[in-house]
Amino acid sequence: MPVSVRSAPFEPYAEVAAHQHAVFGGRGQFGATAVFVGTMRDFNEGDAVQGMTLEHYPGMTERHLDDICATASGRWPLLETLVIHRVGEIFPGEAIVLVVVWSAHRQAAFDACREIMEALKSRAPFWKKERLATGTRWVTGNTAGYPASKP
Amino acid sequence: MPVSVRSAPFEPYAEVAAHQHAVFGGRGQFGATAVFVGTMRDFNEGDAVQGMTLEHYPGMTERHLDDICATASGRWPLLETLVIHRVGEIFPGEAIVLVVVWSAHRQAAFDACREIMEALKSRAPFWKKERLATGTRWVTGNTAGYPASKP
Amino acid sequence: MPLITLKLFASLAETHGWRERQRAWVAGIRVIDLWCAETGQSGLPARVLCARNMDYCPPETPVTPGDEIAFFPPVTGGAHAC
Amino acid sequence: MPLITLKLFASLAETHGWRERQRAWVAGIRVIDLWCAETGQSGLPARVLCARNMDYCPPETPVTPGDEIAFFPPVTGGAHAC
Repeated sequence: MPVSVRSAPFEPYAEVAAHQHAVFGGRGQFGATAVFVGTMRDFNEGDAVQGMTLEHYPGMTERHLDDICATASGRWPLLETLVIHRVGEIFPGEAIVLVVVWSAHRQAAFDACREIMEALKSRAPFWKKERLATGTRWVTGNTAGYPASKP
Repeated sequence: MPVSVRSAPFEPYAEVAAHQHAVFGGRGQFGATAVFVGTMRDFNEGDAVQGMTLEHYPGMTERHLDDICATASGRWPLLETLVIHRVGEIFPGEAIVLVVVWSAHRQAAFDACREIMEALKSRAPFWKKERLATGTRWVTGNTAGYPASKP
Repeated sequence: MPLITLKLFASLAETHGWRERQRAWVAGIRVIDLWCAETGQSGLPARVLCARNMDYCPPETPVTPGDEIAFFPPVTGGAHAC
Repeated sequence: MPLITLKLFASLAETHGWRERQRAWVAGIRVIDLWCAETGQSGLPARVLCARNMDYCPPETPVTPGDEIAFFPPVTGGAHAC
């Protein structure tokens, strides 16, 4: 159930494949894997964004990511979860967040992946600052999402 | 919006990364990617399964996968979809189905990925036959899932 | 002579021992009539689906010359029990 | 002398010009009192969150010796506008 906060770019799909191999080997009891990747876009609210700086609260961030995954594992029958979140200087096209859930069945995998992502956005201490041509600005709110259905 | 039916094993996460690079290059307008991978498990209904044979209806299968993706693209603002489905002789641990949706926002990506997967299971003409130690048997029904929320 | 193509898939192909055959088209014939003529049954079992030219169709659908008519069991795509 | 650690993050750190400092613990002090003492403000703005020992807490939470108290703006994790 690892979570990690990374200051260097990561390749999300290579991470998923490597983690799955490390945990399950060549086969296993998981039939369903749900993955979400959030990637830095090159525009926001009409302005071209050249890059972004993501700040976090070392220690508190990891603890809350752990809690979020543990809570999801308590609500749904999950076999494994993986969360990776970037911090530091980020450029358009780079992956910011990866959430992966392995389960026997697709319903639990879809629900838990979505719920972990929503909880991460609403509770994990990360703050974004955009770099525009005209200077920098803090991002002050999250875009709307909604949590998974109740199990 | 490609769909493909493959008779050889495929590595789902390498496919996602390669397709994303081919379509979007190093950056793009997608902020959200939702992925579902269905993998062959080594048990079902209490019996150890040694392998599986997936039959399809060439032509009709591809047409229905295309229709399912087109319908999802009409309901949600998607930037790209990718569906790959295995047929033929399949062994435990091998990927059977990959569904990927790229969108600007996570809500559309999650909803559309789930809906495509549910539609695929209920409408695309595939049939599974399990190989057990004691012989073979056709799988006669799908496990329960439920579609995405309405947009 | 106008032809139609018939196809069976999966357990239906195994049960009936064939996967594809061609038959002469007959005016007024419907999909259900083809099933009954080929299998000797008096109706379509509840768990048999049919398609005309690769689209799902009701058993009462009329058949036209050149049609491809398929019969198959309920579909079970996606991952194994996922 | 028992100490407490104070932290500010993101826009609050920039606005106030510091990220971390230590202060002597005073009996009966609450999280909100630390904010007011350090910033000269009379209350906690609506968009400022606080945490005690890395757990979110209400502003009225009592502070105990050795605590780490943090103030920060609403969180914005996940992808950029995804």
